[in-house]
Amino acid sequence: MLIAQIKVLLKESVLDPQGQAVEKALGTLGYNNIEKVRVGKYLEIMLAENNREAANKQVREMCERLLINAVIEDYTFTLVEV
Amino acid sequence: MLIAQIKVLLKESVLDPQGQAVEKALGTLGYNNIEKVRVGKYLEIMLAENNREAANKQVREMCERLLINAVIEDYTFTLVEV
Amino acid sequence: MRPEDWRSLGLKDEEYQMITEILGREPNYVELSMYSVMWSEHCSYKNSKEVLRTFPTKGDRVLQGPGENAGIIDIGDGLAVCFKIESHNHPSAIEPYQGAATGVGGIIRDIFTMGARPIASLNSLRLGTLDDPQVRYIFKGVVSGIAGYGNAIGVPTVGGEVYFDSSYQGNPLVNAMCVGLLEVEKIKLGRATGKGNLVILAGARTGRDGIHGVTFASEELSEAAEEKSPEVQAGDPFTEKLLLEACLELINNDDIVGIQDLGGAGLTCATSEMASRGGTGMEIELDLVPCREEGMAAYEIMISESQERMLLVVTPEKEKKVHDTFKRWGLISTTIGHVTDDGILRIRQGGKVVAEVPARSLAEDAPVYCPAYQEPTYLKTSAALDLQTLPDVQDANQVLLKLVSSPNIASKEWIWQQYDYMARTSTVVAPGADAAVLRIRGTKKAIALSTDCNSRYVFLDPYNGGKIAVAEAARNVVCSGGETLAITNCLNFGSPEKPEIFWQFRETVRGMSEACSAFNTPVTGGNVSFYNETDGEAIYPTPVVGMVGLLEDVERHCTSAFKAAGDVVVLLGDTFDELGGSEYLALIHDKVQGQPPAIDLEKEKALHKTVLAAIKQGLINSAHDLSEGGLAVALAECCFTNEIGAEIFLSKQGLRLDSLLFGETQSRVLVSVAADKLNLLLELAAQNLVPAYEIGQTGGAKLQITVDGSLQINLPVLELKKAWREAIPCALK
Amino acid sequence: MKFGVVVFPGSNGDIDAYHFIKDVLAQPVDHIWHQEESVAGYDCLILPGGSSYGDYLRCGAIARFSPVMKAVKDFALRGGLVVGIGNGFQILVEAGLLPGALYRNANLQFRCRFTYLKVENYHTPFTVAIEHGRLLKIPIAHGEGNYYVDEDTLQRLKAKGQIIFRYADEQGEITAAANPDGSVFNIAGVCNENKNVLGMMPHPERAGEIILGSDDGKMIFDSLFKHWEGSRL
Ligand SMILES: Nc1ncnc2c1ncn2[C@@H]1O[C@H](COP(=O)(O)OP(=O)(O)O)[C@@H](O)[C@H]1O
Ligand SMILES: [Mg+2]
Repeated sequence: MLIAQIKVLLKESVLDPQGQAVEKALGTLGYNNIEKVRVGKYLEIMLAENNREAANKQVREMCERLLINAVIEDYTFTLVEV
Repeated sequence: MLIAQIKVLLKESVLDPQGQAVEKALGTLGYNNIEKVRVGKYLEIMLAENNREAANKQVREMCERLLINAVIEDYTFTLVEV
Repeated sequence: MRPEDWRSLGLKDEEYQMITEILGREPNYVELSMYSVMWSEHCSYKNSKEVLRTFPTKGDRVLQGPGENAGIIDIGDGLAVCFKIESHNHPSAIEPYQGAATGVGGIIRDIFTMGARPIASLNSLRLGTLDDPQVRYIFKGVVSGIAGYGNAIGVPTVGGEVYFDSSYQGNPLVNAMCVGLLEVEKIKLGRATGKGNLVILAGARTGRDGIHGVTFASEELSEAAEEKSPEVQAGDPFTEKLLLEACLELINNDDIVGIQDLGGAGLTCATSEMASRGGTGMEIELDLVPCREEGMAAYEIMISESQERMLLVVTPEKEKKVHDTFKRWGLISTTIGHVTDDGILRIRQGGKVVAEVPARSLAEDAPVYCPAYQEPTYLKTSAALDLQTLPDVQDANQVLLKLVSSPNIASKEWIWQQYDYMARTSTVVAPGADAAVLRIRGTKKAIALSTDCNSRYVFLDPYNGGKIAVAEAARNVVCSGGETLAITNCLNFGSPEKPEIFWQFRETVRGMSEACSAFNTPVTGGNVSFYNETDGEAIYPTPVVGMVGLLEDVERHCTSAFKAAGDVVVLLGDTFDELGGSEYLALIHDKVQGQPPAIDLEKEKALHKTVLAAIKQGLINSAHDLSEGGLAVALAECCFTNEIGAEIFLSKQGLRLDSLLFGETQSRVLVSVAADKLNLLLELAAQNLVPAYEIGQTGGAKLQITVDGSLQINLPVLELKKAWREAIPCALK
Repeated sequence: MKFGVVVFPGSNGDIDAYHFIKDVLAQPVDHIWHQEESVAGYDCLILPGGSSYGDYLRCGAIARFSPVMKAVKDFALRGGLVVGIGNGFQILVEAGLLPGALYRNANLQFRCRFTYLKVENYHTPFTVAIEHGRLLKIPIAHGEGNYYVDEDTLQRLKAKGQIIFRYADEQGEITAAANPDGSVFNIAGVCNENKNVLGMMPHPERAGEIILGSDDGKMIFDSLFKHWEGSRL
């Protein structure tokens, strides 16, 4: 069994209003060392699959077909054994 | 400079309708080895801070004060140097 | 069983005794859990039942009064309106978004359970003051939770109310109301009848939601419970939308015998209530219940409060069709048992009977208490307000600006612009008016909806405050052109075990009942929420009234906005020196004191009659009731929508200036009328013995109020409007 | 002109679109269940507003895999008229039938209110009957209507006349304050290069009767009728 941990963020070129809002809120709370905040999505997908290569390929495919929108989002993922 | 990469998921026992919907959708797309999908939030916070210990403490505090609601969410994070 | 076992489940020793008498033996843990949730105040109304019985509940139009999942009233044309309000206060305090969202989801289920299609939602909110970051967090979360659920499911949120007061600082109130429409013939009841009929559970899987809540902090369990922190219910509007469509389809096709949603006390409540109402019993097989987590214990499955589930009773012939329908809507449905004729609710798990109790004893036989009551001591001091010691207004402009920027009076647009109030394309009068108006497609009719309660009045005088809550809701409906039909209500109070609180409760209900009788608006249902306290300090008693009215002709609806320059402004109703409990007194003089304004129900009725007739006859161009902030604020509000000013001339006639401008005397409505119809209006008022005062004219870009020759208020409408519109968004920045 | 309103699980604007076409426009209309594999016999398809699949993951992301979407795609590629409203627009974008992406409103809140739309191109099946210079008063109701395209695509959309509606103020000025969701270039509606597929966040079916505040939404459909009559000559 493998878990794909997928991190999705808006592309750098796309305005991230949530990130900005959190950045501002943290500032208000007195944290003054915050350089930048980005807010995105995190998915964990548990796969009945032991072959890392196959899993790699499948996760990439699932991301591109459904999980992310390539017009605005970038993603990275890691596979963790369970 | 450190980047805190924060992964937030709903607690195991809290209903995750998004995760369920994605799980079902992946099934419909023909992926039949999907055991479970969970959908949460991902945040990247860039800190003007080099001391890992201080950063650790700060991130934990920010999570608990603002970023997550401990009643329904769990989080983990890692610090990455830039 | 040891005393700790039942006590930790919230059962009293005598209650445990009653259970052993009912069963003729000691209950096991599953049974004890079932009794504890069904006999909790929330499900059994054991403390409030006797008092609630005093509400008038009958009327020509009442098709379903209290006792079912929601009330139903006849609106003619073979159609009926189904409605109910419910609280979700404590969940919203812990997790504002999910708490409010599941509150909306729960009340929507109560409506479609009856066979009605939900057509509108309203919400009544009470929060602490906005200078507290925690309050801002709760406020934002609650509003987005209501929006998140209601918008996704496609039920427009068309109105509501919100007040900010420190009495709610630690204990916000979130009351959600839903209104549905149905054909009179299609009413469905939550009844399990017919031995051998099947019991089907449909919708979401059952999880551990809401189990380790307040009633379930048992001592032995607490170690385990700490590891599994208390479980919050999360809403899934998508599943609910599918469930709604599937259930309405089944009801429309007459495929089911009975149906009930699963809410508080989950499966225990739905099975025992349905069996009890049907005079039957049920056998349920827990191994068949689809669970979200593995290894759920019997008591957990029986009391789980997982959302988006329905229980149906169907004949064996229809079983397949029912399952097929759910499947087509992408939902799980499972036959989990059958109806019996022995009146026993029998629960099996793993081949063993794990609970076996009379269904009726759970649903109906909870003890009924008549808690002690005693007039609160605070009333002795709060009533004393010596107007002599209170300086009268110096700068009325400043006071008016301050009042319109008070979050209690300021525009609530920040809230309702987040709600999809236009879904279903029937919203004729949107939020921002006195009452929302929704047309009923296929007829000329419309319904008017309003929720109201000034809890400061109720605090200062529960009896009169209760009356005023009903009267104000009625007045709002009337100002929209609606004839008042019936109410639902949500009674939010502190602990009923405190005599002073219970006194508030009794007095409030007495006042409300009188008003309901006077207006012929029976109570068709509602909800009681006790124990709203923080650190032993109760909230203001808050009996929220949800009023439903009917317009025979949707074209004859009315709004509060001035429509044209040159209209005559007429004030209906007299004004007295009544500043007690007013927003003015609280905001400018920092006092919550005095007697709230008096209310004469006969005068109020005469006013309603006059305003309704004037709207129906097309005499008036606008109507707006006077509430918080009094005459000056009401005038300002009439100016805002179309940015039309007014020039007003008043005379003190022995009143204080602040009473005249900002006092909250009841039974007053401000109307605007074209000059050529003025006489007709005045005649109509005279016929009904309603005092009518011509006080000025609409027009210009300013609101000017001259009192006995001296210009007291002189402000550009735009300046006032800006202050009014920006107050809440600014407070949230 | 025969309309089909596609119903996805979770759709709720289907009821409003259906009512609008049937009762206000007095045209024949059917619901089309998301599992249908054919859309034969329809002259125009409406992808309605409102929360298909609960708007989970991304609005429109899951609905676009519904069986019916293959037929919708074929229909569109053959030049059939398709209008996506709100969630329908999101589905068309996710399905690649329209350029760009729609994401979270810049103000992070759901917005329900009337907007004023400036028509950018009168030479499309959706706008031919609209009086030049006329602003359309049509409401929005969305939380994820923030339209995004990169700079190159924006230039291409402009050059090809694919931008159909832009948010303006009541006077017709394109201002930041009139932009309810942060959309690039105040874009409220776009069409494909071929001009037979329109996606718009505002809801014309909610602006069909004066009693609801506006009947400007009819103008888009009047255009469709005019275009359709013309194309049949
Ligand atoms: N929580 C809310 N949800 C929806 N609409 C609200 C809410 N609070 C206030 N409103 C709307 O704002 C308007 C003004 O509310 P309020 O000041 O309470 O009116 P009134 O004094 O006439 O009862 C009403 O139309 C009401 O429906
Ligand atoms: Mg009012």
